[in-house]
Amino acid sequence: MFEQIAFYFFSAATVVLFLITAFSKNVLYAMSALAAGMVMISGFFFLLDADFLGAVQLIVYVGAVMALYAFGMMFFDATKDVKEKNAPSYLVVLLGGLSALLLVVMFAAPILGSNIEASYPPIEGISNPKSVGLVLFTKYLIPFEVAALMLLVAMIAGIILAGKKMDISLTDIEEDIAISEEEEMSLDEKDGEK
Amino acid sequence: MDNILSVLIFFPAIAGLLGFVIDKNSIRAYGISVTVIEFVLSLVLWASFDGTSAAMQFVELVPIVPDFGISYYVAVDGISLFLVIMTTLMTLIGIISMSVKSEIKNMVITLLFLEMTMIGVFVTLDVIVFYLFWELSLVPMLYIIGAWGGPLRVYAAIKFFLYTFTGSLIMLVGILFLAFTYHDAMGGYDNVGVWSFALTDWYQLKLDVDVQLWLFAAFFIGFAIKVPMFPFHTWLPYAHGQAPTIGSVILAAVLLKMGTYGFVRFSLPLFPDASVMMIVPIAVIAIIMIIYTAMVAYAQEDIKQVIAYSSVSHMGIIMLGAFAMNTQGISGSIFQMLAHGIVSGALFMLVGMLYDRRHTKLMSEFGGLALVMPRYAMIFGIMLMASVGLPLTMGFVGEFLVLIGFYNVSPILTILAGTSIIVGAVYMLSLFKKTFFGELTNEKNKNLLDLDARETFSLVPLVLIVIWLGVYPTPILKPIDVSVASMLELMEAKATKPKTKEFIASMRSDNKEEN
Amino acid sequence: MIGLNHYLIVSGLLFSIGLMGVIRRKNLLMLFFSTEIMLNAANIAFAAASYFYNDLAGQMFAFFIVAIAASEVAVGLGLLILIYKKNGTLDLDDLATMKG
Amino acid sequence: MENLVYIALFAPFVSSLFALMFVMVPKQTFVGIVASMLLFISFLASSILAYHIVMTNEVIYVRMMDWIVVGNLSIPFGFVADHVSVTMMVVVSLVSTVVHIYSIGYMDHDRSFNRFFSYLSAFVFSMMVLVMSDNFAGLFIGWEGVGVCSWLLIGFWYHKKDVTRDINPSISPSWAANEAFIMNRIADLGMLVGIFIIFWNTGSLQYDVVFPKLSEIAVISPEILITAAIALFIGAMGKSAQFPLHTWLTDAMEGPTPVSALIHAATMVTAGVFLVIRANPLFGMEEVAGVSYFIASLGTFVAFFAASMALVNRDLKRIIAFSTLSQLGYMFAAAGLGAYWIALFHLAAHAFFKALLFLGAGNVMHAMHDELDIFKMGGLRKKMRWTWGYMGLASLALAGIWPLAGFYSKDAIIESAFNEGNLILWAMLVITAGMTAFYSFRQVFLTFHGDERYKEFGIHPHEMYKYVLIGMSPLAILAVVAGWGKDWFEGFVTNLLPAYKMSEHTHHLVTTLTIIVSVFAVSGILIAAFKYIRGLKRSEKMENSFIYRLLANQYYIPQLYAEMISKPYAELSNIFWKSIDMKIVDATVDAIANIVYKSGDGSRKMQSGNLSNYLAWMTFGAVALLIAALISSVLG
Amino acid sequence: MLGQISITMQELNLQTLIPMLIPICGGLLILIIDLIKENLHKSFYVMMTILILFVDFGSVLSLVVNDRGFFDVILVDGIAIVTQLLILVTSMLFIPLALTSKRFHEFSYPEFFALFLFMIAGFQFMVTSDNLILIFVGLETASLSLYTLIAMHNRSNSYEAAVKYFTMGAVAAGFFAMGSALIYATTGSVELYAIKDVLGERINEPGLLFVIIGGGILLLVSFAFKISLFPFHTWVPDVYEGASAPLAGYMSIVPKIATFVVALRVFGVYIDLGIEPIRIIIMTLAVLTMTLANIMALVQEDVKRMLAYSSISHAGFVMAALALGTTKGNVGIFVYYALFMFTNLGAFTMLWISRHKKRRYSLRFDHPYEKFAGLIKVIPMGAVVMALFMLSLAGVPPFSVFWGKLYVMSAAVDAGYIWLAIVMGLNSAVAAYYYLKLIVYMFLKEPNRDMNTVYYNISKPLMVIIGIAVIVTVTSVFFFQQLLSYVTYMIDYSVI
Repeated sequence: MFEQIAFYFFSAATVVLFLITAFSKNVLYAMSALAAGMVMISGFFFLLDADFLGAVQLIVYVGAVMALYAFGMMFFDATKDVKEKNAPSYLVVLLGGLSALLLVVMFAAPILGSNIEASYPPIEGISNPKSVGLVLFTKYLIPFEVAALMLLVAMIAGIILAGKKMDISLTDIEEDIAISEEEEMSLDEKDGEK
Repeated sequence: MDNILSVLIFFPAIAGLLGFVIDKNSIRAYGISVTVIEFVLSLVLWASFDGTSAAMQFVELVPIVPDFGISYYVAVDGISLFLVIMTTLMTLIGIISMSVKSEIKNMVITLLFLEMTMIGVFVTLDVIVFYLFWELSLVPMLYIIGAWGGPLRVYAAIKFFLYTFTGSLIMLVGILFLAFTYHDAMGGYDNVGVWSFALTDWYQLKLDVDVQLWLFAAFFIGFAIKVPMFPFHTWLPYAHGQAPTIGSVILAAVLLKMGTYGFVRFSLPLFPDASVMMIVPIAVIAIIMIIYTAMVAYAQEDIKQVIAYSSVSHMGIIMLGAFAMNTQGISGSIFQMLAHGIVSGALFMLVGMLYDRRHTKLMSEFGGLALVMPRYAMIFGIMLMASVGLPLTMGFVGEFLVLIGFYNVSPILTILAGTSIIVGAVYMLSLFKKTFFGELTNEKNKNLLDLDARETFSLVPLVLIVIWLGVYPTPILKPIDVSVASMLELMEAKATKPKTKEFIASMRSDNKEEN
Repeated sequence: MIGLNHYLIVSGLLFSIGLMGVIRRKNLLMLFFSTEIMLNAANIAFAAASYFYNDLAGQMFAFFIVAIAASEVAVGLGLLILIYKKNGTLDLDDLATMKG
Repeated sequence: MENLVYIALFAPFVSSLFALMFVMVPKQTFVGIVASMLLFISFLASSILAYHIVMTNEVIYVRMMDWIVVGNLSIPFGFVADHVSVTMMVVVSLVSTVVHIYSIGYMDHDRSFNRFFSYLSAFVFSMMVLVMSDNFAGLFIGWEGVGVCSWLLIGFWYHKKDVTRDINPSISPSWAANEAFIMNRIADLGMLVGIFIIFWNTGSLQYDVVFPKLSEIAVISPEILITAAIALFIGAMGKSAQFPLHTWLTDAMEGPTPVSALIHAATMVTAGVFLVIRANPLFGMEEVAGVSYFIASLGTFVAFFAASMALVNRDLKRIIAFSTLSQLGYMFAAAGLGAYWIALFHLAAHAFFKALLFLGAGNVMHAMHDELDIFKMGGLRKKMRWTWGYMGLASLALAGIWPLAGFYSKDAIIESAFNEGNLILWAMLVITAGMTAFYSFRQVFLTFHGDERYKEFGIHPHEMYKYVLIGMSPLAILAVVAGWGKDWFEGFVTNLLPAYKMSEHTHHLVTTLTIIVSVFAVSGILIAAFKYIRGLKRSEKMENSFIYRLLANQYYIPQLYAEMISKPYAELSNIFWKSIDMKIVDATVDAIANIVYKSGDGSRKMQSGNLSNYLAWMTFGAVALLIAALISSVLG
Repeated sequence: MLGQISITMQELNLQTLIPMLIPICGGLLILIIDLIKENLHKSFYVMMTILILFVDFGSVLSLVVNDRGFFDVILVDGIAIVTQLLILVTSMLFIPLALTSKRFHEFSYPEFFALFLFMIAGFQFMVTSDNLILIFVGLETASLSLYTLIAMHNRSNSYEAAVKYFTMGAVAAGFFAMGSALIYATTGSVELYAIKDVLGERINEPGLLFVIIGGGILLLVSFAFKISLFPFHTWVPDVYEGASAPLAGYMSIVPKIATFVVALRVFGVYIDLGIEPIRIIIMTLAVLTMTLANIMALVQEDVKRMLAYSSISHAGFVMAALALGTTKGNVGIFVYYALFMFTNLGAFTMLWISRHKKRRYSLRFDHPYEKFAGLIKVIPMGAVVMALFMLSLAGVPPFSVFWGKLYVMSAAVDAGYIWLAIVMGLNSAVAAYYYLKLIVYMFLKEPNRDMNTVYYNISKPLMVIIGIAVIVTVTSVFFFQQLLSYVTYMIDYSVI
């Protein structure tokens, strides 16, 4: 019973909040709704016995991602209403509605397999974070490390892209002064040939 | 000696590469020397060719992609031998007579590459390598038309390239399907069976009639555009109209022959049933080509366009002969390929020489040229007579054999096709009259120079050949005859429908009567 | 009883909402919000399936999706800053110099 | 003997090549002399051969080499000297020699003197090939060869420009040359078809193989023979200018007069008759009697038809051309009736007197500075006695006056028509004989007698060179005596050709018939004399009458051809080019290319540059794919 | 309670990881060197990168075929090896292009080379796994690096390009996640070999077909985006235009071939199970892609955009081979790309050589056709080389792409899809037009400038790269057999 109430509550809340995110004119509202929606989603995770995932969701999204977005927003001075020439609404409704319809039709199918053996069942009597850790650091160690690499890449990317060095573009400036020695020599050679 | 064909193919290409380092002023001499050597080599080939044997000779077989059955497989028989010689000859003559002034180095090198591809097409028995040369020949031609052509040259060049390219891609699908069929027939599916693109292997393949018809259609599109057959011919007037003289000469003399050669080499022996079933449609198209394009030629105002359309008309005769299914017709068709190659080549050269002098090709600009350019007029006249098929010129032998061959298939169609000798005379004589006869009215023509030594030197050999082979075609007809007879035998053996067998046999039995 | 389908349908709806946002938004920042929604929708599906199959692989996937989302935000924001510095706006309509 | 065959054949060829060497240089009289001598050598060789055959009755076969050998088709360069061909050889080489000699004088002032001899000798060579070949293909070589030489020679004065038909009915030499060539080609197609039929049914083209096999084929399928005969005769119609392919012959008079004499009177135009005679085993068969009858009828018709046009013509050469046409009709009538030897006899006799007539006309032209209108002549007898004599003699021969050549040969034809019991043909031929006499002498009288009308045009006529006149004498002699050897000739050629004997009935009436014909002929001459001997009296009324104008305009046939064939052909060609080739065939190709290109222009709009659009496309794609998945999963 | 987990090193088979570890370590090494000593010349980093890639190449070659490692996450089958080799060769050809005579922004960062190596590692992970998680993470690693590399070119076009690519990539990632979720929900597994087994059992359950196909479709959307199939291709021309020319050439090969491998693994499952709709849908997309991209390429005014469309079209070509589901088709994919790689990279390098800092011939484009007018008269060799590339791309024999086309078309014919082969043929014919257009400009138009404007950006390394590309393009006929037999051998040893 509790499960049902919680499910419907979280469903309604996420749908409404994300609708606000998608349709609000105010960036602040949109972002707040997004953050709130993320929290609600973590509710699903707790409901589904994925405690670790729920915690990660809260930390990463509400903590990190939202903080990043908030920074960005301040940078872009986007607290006021955004004037958007939004895409025509019929298109949105048509494509969005159709996709919703199709996905719902698809998901309404008897998807749950009856005799599917779990390849990595949680071990009885062990808390969720622990069993997650167990799988994560054995089977999924490689993806985990790759994810670390990915984050490193993202970090480097963020640093480079937002860095000062990007302000002056070496691509765009002509560089008659800045010819390297080697090239100077090759130029001399050419002159000599002439 | 065994590798003479490879030498023939690659000698011009290597010479072309080396040509890049040769000085601009020496390049023509270089080009002439190379083509002379090439021509002599082709004569050596002829000399060592056994004309009494129908077998493929000078065979070279080097697998290139054994997993996929592609190999470098070259050989000549009576059908291809003379096309090779004609190619080397016309390239040589073309280079001698060439009047291009700008970028002559590029021109010579391009021509040498073109020569390689043309010879490659005629001597290759591996279908993929054949296709390779076939497509590759478009590129130098594209450049020749596009770089040295008239005002519409780019349009003409692209039209030429795209049109033929499209057709041959459809042919490629046919080739692949045929290879697949062979693979299937040779043992099962997927990596079990043997792949082969060797024509001689394919000759052994018996195909269902339906399959034959489809494949025939695929090959037909590729070849028909090249020939060019009505209604795929409209690229030709543009290409000829815009191309420089040397381009037109090679195009008319050799490139068009690739299409008809393809029909004889591929369509007939590979798809005997389909070929026999298609005799009437093809003949009807051929007759349309003969009459319709002859009439279109008559309506032209530009000398070169007349000859361009006349090419289409003559190709109609060649097509008709190829589908006569007897030695007379097919041998005649091959002989006519040679004849048309030399005659139309010479005619294009002649027009080019006029164009060099006056920078116009419009008939209305001329008239009475025979007065100021008698030698020119005489050679033009001889070539014209060869073109309209006067006995004792090369043109007659082919045309006569084609018609006599096809008569056994259908008298009515032959009579219709025979109007070629009338309509051909109409446009050619009218061209001759408008250009050479009448009063010399145009002031600009009064001081035209007659042929100079170089021009004469390039034309006289052609005149001699036209007459020599008109009087004594046996040295050429004999090997052709032998090869064609064996090809017909193969077709009869291969045909799946009894009706086809009967038909080919009936065509052939007429031949046997006296032999 | 709430079954897998319930969760999946919610997930599907959220995904569609994200998709609508993606189509609709012209402001890049807000567009990025919508892509986050789409990723999160998938997370719900993974978590639900994981729960009903009693299998941890789904949670793993969701976990990695979270990581991916976070990385994307970092790179995305970097790009936004570049654009903003250059154009002074985040409107997509002003970001259409290359076309045709 | 074989060498003689080669000499007879190749002497003209050598002559042609010899003259060709000098084609680029100004006139060299010795070219003409050498050519004439070579021709004379050919004549001598022919004569010796003829003598040999007369003496030994032995046919000489010569096989020089193979020409075309493909499959079972084997065509050699083979030549035969038999009774028929040797007759032709003698006639051809003799007339040629005379014409060559004549041309030295006639072409005296022409700057293309050397070229002329080259062409003329080439013609003789072709003609020799034609008559000497031992197979149909060889005959066709000659057949086309003479066609080309005729084209070259008609158009010899190619530099004259085109004028309208009112000024010159032939428009221009080059026009006339093309007309002749093309018309001949139409007929040649028929000839080719005939050759094809013969080949595929007998397996050979050699006369001596083909003819014996004909009877076998007749058993199986007579239609084949009929078709072959028709096809061959179509070929003959072209060369011999039979209706409806006759218009080129009169236009061919644009060529130099020696050409008209040699080609368009004595030799080439008779090739058609020769073909029918050669192929007599075919034409003489029971099964193809219908065709032969048609030939006879057509011949008779043409004889009359051409004669009628000659009645009113004012052009010296055209009158003779029409008369040639008419006489060819006679020959065909004879051949069609089965009297092949008579046809051949008339052919030979006609060659002599007609060539003489033309050469005489050439003298007149030479004297009159190329003026041809007989209305502008008159009284030339005083200035040109020799020519008058020659032409008068030839005209008498033509008119069939005893004892000249024409009397014997023509009379025999008319008799054979009677003999076949076909009185209509007979009557027409008799009437035509009268008409022939009339127009021949109308011409003679208008040219040589009466008032000297030329004076008002400021022309000072003079007689031809002596050597030319002497050179013409053999023809004159033959025009007189050729008929006397009729019986001997019959005996000679019927060794090869089927004998034609008159029935008893005809035999009885032969004297009567001869008298009837002669009466017609003489009265024709008398009427002409009555009307014209004192001078030209023109009658406006008559000249404006419908019949006169119809005849003067050649029954409007050239105009008809121009309107019904040439113009529509040209217009149709233009339509084919501009409307079909350019606007339909080519435009379709370009349209396909354009559609592809345009659709590229259209579809690049999806590439708006706006990311929002791209995302919409992406969503659209996803939705569309999902719909496709839904549909396919419902279906499948 | 949890017992001891004992895992032997043998079991882990760490060898399989080495090819990925090498570029990662190399990237880190570069970062460290940068920390220690700044302002090293880019040539140093270029050579370092090449060396690292070379070592990597060797390590890939020493892999055992059909090996699994690390809890079966890593899958080293023939496909993985072939693809890694292709990726590494392309990368080695790409990286010297940084040594231009003019300075460009991205190459001034040592991080550029680090990111580049990380990207390669990401791609390698993508192709050496049949675990959807690792595929996804590898894909994102590579993609994020790539976005950055594009943006680092540092001009407004490249930002625009990066943003477009990034945004659409993010949406595509959403589709990938959702598709994987769907498949996971259906099968309870994220590993393809297991997925295949379960799907095989469940395929006939009522009402489930749409879900199974639908999951595939959602994945297809994300692959289609990467491979640039219609209508998910829209980013390609813009991104290629915005990116530097060599990177555009690189993008037309490496990300695509990596994604092809993933698609091959995923749809191999579907096609093996006989789910025909997926095959039809892929084929339709492939046909639409090659056709529409072709006709859009016809009307381009810029050579680079034209090449972008052309590479879309080529991708459609290869996708069609994938849909065939036969060994020959699969071999065709790799053979095609192996041959296409050199030519296409060569063509883009030619653009790179002629790249100016300022647009001289058009306000809008860097490489308008006019720029190449009359090249034959200015630099004949340059024109001939470019023409060779164009002819090769057009499929004119005997140049490299022809053999790929031939093989793919043959595969289509063998599989009974003759119509497909004809469509391919016709498309090649249409494509010939726009390749010819450039040839026409180079050879048949009058030149309008001096030599420097074309050889602006040349350097010896670039010429070497061009030389290699030309040699491979021209001599492909001689090694086609080796390539074919190697690839066939490898594919035969693969799972699908």
